[in-house]
This record gives sequence, structure tokens and C-alpha cells, in this order.
Amino acid sequence: MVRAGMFRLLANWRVALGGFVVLVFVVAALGAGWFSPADPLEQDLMLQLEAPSAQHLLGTDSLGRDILSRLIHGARVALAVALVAGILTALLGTALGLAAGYLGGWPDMLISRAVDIWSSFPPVLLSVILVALLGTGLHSVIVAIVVIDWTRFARVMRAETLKQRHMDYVDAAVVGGLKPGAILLREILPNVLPLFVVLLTLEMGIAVIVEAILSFVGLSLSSDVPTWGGMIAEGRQVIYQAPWIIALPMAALLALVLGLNLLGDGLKAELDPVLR
Amino acid sequence: MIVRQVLSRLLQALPTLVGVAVLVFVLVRVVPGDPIAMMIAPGASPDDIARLRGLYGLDRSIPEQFAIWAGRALAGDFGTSISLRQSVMSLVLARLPSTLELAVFATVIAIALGTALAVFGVRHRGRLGEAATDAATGFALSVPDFIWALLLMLVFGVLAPLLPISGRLDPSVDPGFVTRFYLVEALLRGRVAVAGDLVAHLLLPALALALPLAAMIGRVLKSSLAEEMLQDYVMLARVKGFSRWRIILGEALRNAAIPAVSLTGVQFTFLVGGTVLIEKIFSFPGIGNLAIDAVINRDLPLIQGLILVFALMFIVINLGLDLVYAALNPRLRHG
Amino acid sequence: MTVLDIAGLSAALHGGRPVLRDVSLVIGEGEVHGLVGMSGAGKSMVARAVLGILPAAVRLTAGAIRFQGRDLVGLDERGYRRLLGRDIALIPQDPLSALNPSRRIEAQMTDVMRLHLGLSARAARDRALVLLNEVRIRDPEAVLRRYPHELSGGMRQRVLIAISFACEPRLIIADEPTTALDVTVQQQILVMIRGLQRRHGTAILFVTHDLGVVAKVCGRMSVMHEGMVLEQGAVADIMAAPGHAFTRALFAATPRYDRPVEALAPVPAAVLADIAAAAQAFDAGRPC
Amino acid sequence: MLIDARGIRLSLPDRGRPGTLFRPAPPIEILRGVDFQVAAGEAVGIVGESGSGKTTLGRVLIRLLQPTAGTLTFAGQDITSCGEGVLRPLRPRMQMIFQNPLSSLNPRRRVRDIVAAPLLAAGIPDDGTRVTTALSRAGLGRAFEERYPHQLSGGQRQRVGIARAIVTEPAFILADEIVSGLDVSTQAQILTLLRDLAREMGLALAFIAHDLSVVRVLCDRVAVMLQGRIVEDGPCGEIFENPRHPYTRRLIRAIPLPEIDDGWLDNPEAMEEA
Repeated sequence: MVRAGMFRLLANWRVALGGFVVLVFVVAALGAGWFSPADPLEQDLMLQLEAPSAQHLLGTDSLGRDILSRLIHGARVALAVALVAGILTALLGTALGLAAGYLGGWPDMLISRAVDIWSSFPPVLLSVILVALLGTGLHSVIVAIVVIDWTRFARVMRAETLKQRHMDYVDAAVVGGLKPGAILLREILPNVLPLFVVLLTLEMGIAVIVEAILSFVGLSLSSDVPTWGGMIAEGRQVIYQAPWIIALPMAALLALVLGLNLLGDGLKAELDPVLR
Repeated sequence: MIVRQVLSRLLQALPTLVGVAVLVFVLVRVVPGDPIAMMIAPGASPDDIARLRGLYGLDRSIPEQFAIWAGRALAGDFGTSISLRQSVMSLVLARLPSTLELAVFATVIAIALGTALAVFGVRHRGRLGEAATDAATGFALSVPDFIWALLLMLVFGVLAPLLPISGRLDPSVDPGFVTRFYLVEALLRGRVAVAGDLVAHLLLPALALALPLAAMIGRVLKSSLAEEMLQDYVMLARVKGFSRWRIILGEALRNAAIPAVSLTGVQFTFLVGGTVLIEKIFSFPGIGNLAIDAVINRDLPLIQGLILVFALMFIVINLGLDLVYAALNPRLRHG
Repeated sequence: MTVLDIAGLSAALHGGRPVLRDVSLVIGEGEVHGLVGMSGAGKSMVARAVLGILPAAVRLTAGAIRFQGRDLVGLDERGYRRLLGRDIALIPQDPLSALNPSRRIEAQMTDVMRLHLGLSARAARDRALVLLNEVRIRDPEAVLRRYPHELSGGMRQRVLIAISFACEPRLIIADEPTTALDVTVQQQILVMIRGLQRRHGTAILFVTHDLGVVAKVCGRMSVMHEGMVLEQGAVADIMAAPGHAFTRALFAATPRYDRPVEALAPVPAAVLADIAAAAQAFDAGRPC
Repeated sequence: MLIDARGIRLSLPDRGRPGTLFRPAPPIEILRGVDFQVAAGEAVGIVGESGSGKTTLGRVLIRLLQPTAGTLTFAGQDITSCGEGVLRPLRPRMQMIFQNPLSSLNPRRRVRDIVAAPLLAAGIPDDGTRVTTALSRAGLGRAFEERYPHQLSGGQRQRVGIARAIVTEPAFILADEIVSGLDVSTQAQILTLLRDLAREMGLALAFIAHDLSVVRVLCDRVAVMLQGRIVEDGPCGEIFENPRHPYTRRLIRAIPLPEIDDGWLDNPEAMEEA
């Protein structure tokens, strides 16, 4: 059964292509030390802004560092943030969304009002403030993303839970004598789970972007850790002399985000039992 | 009726505004970095520092500071920027018009483009045209404004240098305008050359903001339009002998817009929030650019003032969307 | 004179699966013809074929639809636009979704008259008032100003009937026009349709799943299943002595408050199997 | 009496008029003093047109809704306003079949799990035979146990709904418009099935319908509802042959029987203006 399910999933080209792209980045990140042709931090001031060559496959940056190695090491940060921040955000937001949608009443009031207040902040500004507050570093980037983006899950999950709650099958469960906890976990949760998986992949893409934005502004990690956002910021300085320096990390960022979105889109279609 | 609705909505927004104010106040106050240390010359005496702390009220407790700040804010005084040494109010007022012009310009592009995509997709339903619009919206939706900004900058500013990639107006142009709404004033005065230069500067940042929203509008509006096209009243209109264009534009679009407005509502606030980063990337002199600098400089009064301005803009947008929603939906207007 | 003459009409899905098999029926001037069957029998498909609004996946494969002597099969969209609304009109099934929720009743009644009759806004409004009087709406002026959601289901269906008669069509397609209504409202609407039809001399193709409705308003009827017409004739004759086993089974499956409980029986599987076999034989004999 | 409802009233907030911050939505009274009884083993029809309150009454009887006034007892026990904790032990004895079989079956669960849910909740041990028996009583073989609801036809879904309702061998079942979306032939199948099950298992039924003919087939007694009240209540034979209330008379006369009757279109009540 499980194997048949996997085959069907992979038959969907979105899932297959998106999954493949994400897998390439995961492998590159896990084997960063192994795949990198050079030390990403080693400067060579004689070789600044070199165009791609046999020695430096993707050229060098303004301090003469190998760009390919920096890209591969940057993938580690991007994926770590995507995974940890994505999952934490999803769990927090989903728990609050389910509670608001299923319990109604004052918990719903409280959570919905909090979502309202949160939505009144420009998210980029809020994340910048948070990282400024927590100090730079991977953990503060992750905390910032969780604190900002839980509302995305909470809002969608609340709406979906509310919709499911008004379906007749929930009434049928009440008449069948099921306890509220069992109704939530056994009846409603399986129906909102596909949405959770889809949102999770989308949220991972968003987390990657937010990390890049923070590094771009100069607030993510210390400057001796290569990040795509930091590379983009450096490339912005020399955009006229060496446009590939900004283009390469952008391409990496774009590919990973598109891969995650494609995967999410494909899963959305596959996980719906009625569409399938 | 409408007036009462607006007042009631504003009243409901009040707690949100207060909540935002309190949250921001507390948040920036526990920032570890000391703003005073950043603004004085090295080697200042501890006495000088203490004097400055007293000047900005930083030596009091947080509730006390809040009470003082809130009292002044109600009177329209948001304090003085620590890093720029100007009144927060005048800084915001000087920069707000350019941000508003950018946001409105982007919104207009997004709505026009999104609607065109949706109508085109539905008109070419089941054919190549639909698949093409679906792919385009899917792609535009996956790419956030941050990457759009960089892509547009790279393509239209560097590889094919057609448009300027920084600032609001060419430095050599001095319009000598009385308001800060340059584009509005240029159009009203008929200064075509200035307006053209302003639009050229606006185009890339506005597109970067507009494309994700346009894709969102396109997708949501297309699916609700496609759903409307299955309704019996559309079939009845066909059976009455009306043309397909007349049916889409005259019958279905308005009804399709109702769910689209509520579903894309959040995205409009994302657009305004997005100005923060886009202005930074394009060195556009608006309040977003100001805000990032304010955070990096720990400029507390300025941060507070700016966040409240943003919160206010969000509230106004939501109110506007509610009114549009009510205007489109006769069920909310009558009975 | 014959208004509608459907001859040997067949239709199939793109994949080749037939949905209509050699359907023929003739409707004379001022005649009400009931098309009855269960869901999926193909009766709505016949109605849609006449109106030229078949689903995109369905194609006509054989036969003719002659309206006042002119074949509508292959007529282009422009030709249909001149015909629909003026010469052929529709009374739809669901009065809730058949009126545009964001347009006032006045706009939805007058647009068709302005399009086909070239009436001015004023003249169209006057005619709309006359029509609303005909469907016995008490305060027509007020109704014209309303939006659909401000009217009851019965009122909406009256408005839709008024719209269908607006341009004095020769033929009206009534597609389950009372299925969504309460039984007392259904009676009012049926009485009204029959009355208007008599006064205006309009022919009606009346699609319904309800044998009772056919008995009350139709003169002739066709019983359909699996895209085939199984029995056709005068309603009085068929009610008195149904000829086809399926028709008899349909009567037996319809619950009646005046019959004993034991009289109720589902359509026997053998009857359905016979029809399926006939359909297969037809498909084999005439490949599409 | 198995079910005994007296003076039931129920007001709900008017969903058509959402309240504002200052003025909550005004409640509208949906049930205005309903007396309704079902004896053990008896099948009672509740008929009425849309908006008559028949569905709401059903939801009160099964205690998905709590009445604002009146008393409701089940097998002698007062359940007017008790909490779900008190109701839970009673649930196996009072079950419900829903109007929309698709939305009342959880799309993510297999037929077997759907039918087994009430057993599990009641703590009734089952090695699968109870579920299989219930399904076979409802006319579905073992092959259906592994399927998901969207893989079934409309009639089969409704049979699953019936199997779920009878699996705990209840004393009372509420059936809310359970044949309104079905073809006449499927409708006849479901009606005869339910009639046979009720006789065989000694079930009491409350059968809500808008179609009087359907009620006639299944029920011993019928209650006619109009605007939140029961206007007439009696044995089917009496009510259909000799209706006393003018509304009942009109309701019956409006039914189009499949036979020629030229007078039906001349009914003066049908000529009213709207």
C-alpha cells in the first residue's frame, strides 16, 4: 500500500520535479564540505570579481572568494531555517488555529484578535525588529520567523476547522457519542492534515525568503557565515561590474522556493481524496 | 448607513491600534542595544550619557515612559528622532507621500493586471490560453516581491538598462513642487517630463510589489469567475441571447469580485508591508526605507511612530476593502 | 404546425460514450410535451441540445433539431444569439441561482426585451410591469426595484416565468422548473405556466423527473432512460395503460399517499438490464 | 412514551441579520411550543414546507440543539438541558440518519470505521461481526467495508448512514429528509429497507420529510408543521383521508398524483397572488 502510494505521488510531475529540486539542495547542504571546490571563506585579493573559469566554476566575489562554494554552504543555512522554522511555525499556528476554530467562544476571540494585531505590522519590519532585539544568529532568525508567521497557519487552519465543524459528519460523531477530544483528533484532524502539509511546504519557502531578506539587510548571521541573502547584498554593490554575482544566489534562492512551491501544489492535488 | 458602518469599524479598530502601540513600545524597550551609546561620540562621560537618557526619558520605568509617550502622541507629538534629530512627525510627513504614491501605483497595476489575467483565463477556458495564464500566475505567485525586485533590477536596470534602479526622481531634476505628492502634482500641473521621470522611477519597485498581488488576484478571481460562469444566471443570460463578453463583464465579473475581494484582502496589507523592503532595495525615499534605518540605529521614537503609521494604513486598507465588499454585495446593503 | 422536430438525435462524450441514442420527438404549436426520466436519463441533454448549450465534452453525432422548419444543428453562436431569448426561451430549474444576485429585477427583466425587441428603457419597463401582472405579482413596481435575495423562491420563479414570456417566444424549454419549490408553491407555479401557455399559444418542452407533474400539465410525453426514448404518446393514454415495462416500473416506484404501502417497489434490475442491453445493441449497430 | 416533548420552544439568532458591536442579532423563534411524542416501535412522520421548523425540531429531539423552553424526556429520563456527558450513555439508544449522505460521512475514513465509530464511543466490544451485520442489514456486502465514501453511489452512501445508525441496536432513529436527493427507484429501495428494518428491529422512527407521499409509505402517524407549530397530528389513514386543518387539506391537494385530474389546475388556492 505504502509503496503504491509513493508511486502515485511521484507520477504527479509537480511532486516529482519539486521534490527533485529540493532533494538536490538537501544533498548539497548535507555534503557541503565534500562538494565545495574551495573554502568558502578563503579570500584571494588577486582574483576579485573573476568571471566563471575552470578554476572557479562560478567566478569569484569582490573579496576573491569562490562563489560556488559559498552557494553550497549558503544552502545549509537556508535549509536549516526552512526546516526548523517551517515546522515550528506550522505547529504553533495549527494548534492555535484548531483551538480557535473548534472551541469558538473566548479562545477564538482572543486568538483572532491577536492575529488581527499581528497583521497590522509590516512583517519585514517586525522581523527586522525581532532580530535586532534577539541579536544576530540562526536561532534568532528562526524565532523571528515563528513569531511573525504563525498567523498565516492560524488564520487558514481556523477557517478550515470552522468549515469542517459545520459538516454533518461532526454532528454524526456527536450523535454517535464521541467525546470532543476524539472528534477533534479522529474526525476533524485527518481532514485538515492535507492543508497542513501543503501550507508547511509553502511556509518553508517563505522561511527561506525571510532568512535571505534578513541577511540582505545585514541582520541574519555574522558575516563569516556565507548566506544567499548576504551574497545578494554584496552583489548589489557591484551589480554593474559583475552582474552574475547577484544573479547566482538569486537563482539558487528562486530554484529552492519554486521547488518547494511546486511540491506543495502537487501535494495539494494528490492529498485530496475526492479530487484524486 | 455608510457613515455608521465606517464609524463602527473605526471604533472596532481602536483596540487593535492600542494593542499595536503597547506591543511595539514594550518590544523596542527591551532591545539590548543602547540607543544613546550609538549616538554620542566615543569618550563621552557617564554624566553626559545619563543627561541624554534623562532627555529622552529613558531613565524611567516602562509604564511611565508609555504614559508620557501616549499622552504626547495623542496631542500629535511623537517625539524627536534620536539618529536624525528631527521631529518624528515631520520626518514621517515628508516621506509618507512617496510611499503612498508607490503603494497606490502598485495596487492599480495589480488590480488591472490580475483582472485581465482572470478574464483572459476564463474566456479561453480549456484552451492553451488558460494553461498559459495558469502557469504565469502560478510562477508569479511563487516568487516573492523581494526576488521580483532583484530580478527586475537586474534585467531592466543592468542587463538592458531601460529604467532607473534607485531613487524617486533624477537628481538633476528639481521640480520645485509645494507638496510631496510629486506625481499627483506633476500631473495636475501638466509637467509631463517630470511625471514621466517619476513614473520611470516608480515602475520597477511598483511592479515588484504588484506582481505577486496581481497573480493572487488573477488566481482567486479566475476561480471565482469560473464558478460564477457555471451558475444558472449565466446560462440564462446565454439563453437570453447575450454575447460571451457581455456575460463575463456585465453579469459574472461583479459577483466573482465579491469573494475575490475578501480572499485577497490580506494580500493588500502584504503589499504595503512589502514597501519596507522594496524601498530599501531601490533606495526609494519613503517611510519603509526610513524604518529599516531606524531599527538598525535603534531609533526608538522613530520606530514607534513609523509602526503606528503602518498600523493605521493597514486599518484604513481593511476598512476600504470592507466598504468595497459592501458596495459590491447588495445583500449587505439592503434588508 | 410543428414548432420543434427532433429527429434521430444522438450525442456522445468526447471519449465516445453515447449520452443520447436516436431521440425523436415532435412538438406542435401550443403543445406541452413532458420529457420524464430519472437523473442521468438524458432528458436535460435534449433540452441543452435544443438551446445550443451542450457541455463542452458532449458532441452531437447524428440527427436534426428542426425549429420552425430550420435545422439548428451546426448553427453558429451568432445565429443562436438571434434565436435565443426571442424565439426560444428557458424557464430554469433553480430560481435562486438563475437570477443574478447583484442586479435588480428591473435590469434582469428589461435587458432581454431591449436586446431583441429594441424597446427603450421606458417601454421595456412598462412591458415588465404588464408581465409581472400576468404572473400575478401584487406590487410589480416594488418588485422591479428589488434584488433577488429579497424575494421568496416562489416570487423568483414567477419573475423567471415572466422573463421567459417577455419576447413572446414560440417555444419554451422548462427544465425541472418546480423541483426546488415547496409543494404548494409548485402548484401555484404549474397553474401559472399552464395558464400563460394557453393564453400565448406557446409550445413547451417540459423536462421533469416527476410523473405527477407530467400528468397535470402535459398533453404528450416521452419516457427516457439511458439516453433513449422508451415510450412516447398522449399523457392520458400512458397514464391509463403504460406500454413499456420501464414506465410501469417508474409508476410503481413513485410513492402515493392514496396507495397501500405494499404497492411501492423499486425499478426491477431485469428491466434496467434489458434497457442496458438495448443501448449496447444500438451502440454496436451504429458506431460513432 | 419513548420520546416525549412538551411545549418545546427554541429561539436562534437570526443569521440573515448579523448583529453589530452594540446591538446583538435579534433572536427569531423557530419552534413555538411543540408537543410531540413517539412510542416505542412507532414510526412518526414530521412534514412541513421549508421554514416550518421540522429540521430544527428533529435536532432538538436528538439533542443536537437545546430547547429554550419545554421539557424533553427519552425513555422516562429528562434530557431537556443536560450536558453531553449525561447524554453520552444514551447515544447508543438514539441515533440519526442525515439528509446529505456525503457530508455526513467523514471523507477520510473507510466505511468500516465510519460504521464502527458509535460502537467504539460506547465501549461496545466488536470483533467486526457487528459492523458486518449492520452493513448486511443495510444491504451492503463485506466488499464495501474497505471503501471510502466518495467511491460509493448516492444510494450506497445512504445505506452506510443507515448501517451506522443501527449498529448499536438503538430504540429510536431520527431520519431527516433521507431520500430527498435520490432517484425514485433508489428512494423506493431506501424506503422499503427502512420500513423492513424498523419492523424487524422494533425501531421507533421520527421521519422528517417535505413529501407527504413518502411519509405515507413509512409512517403510522404523521405530524404536520407550519411556522414552528404542529397544526395537526394523527394516524396516517385518518389524516390523509380526512384532514381537519385547512393547511393539511391544502398540502394534500397540492400533491400532483400521477393520474389525469383536470380539476387539479383549477384549485382556487393555487390562484393566489404573491
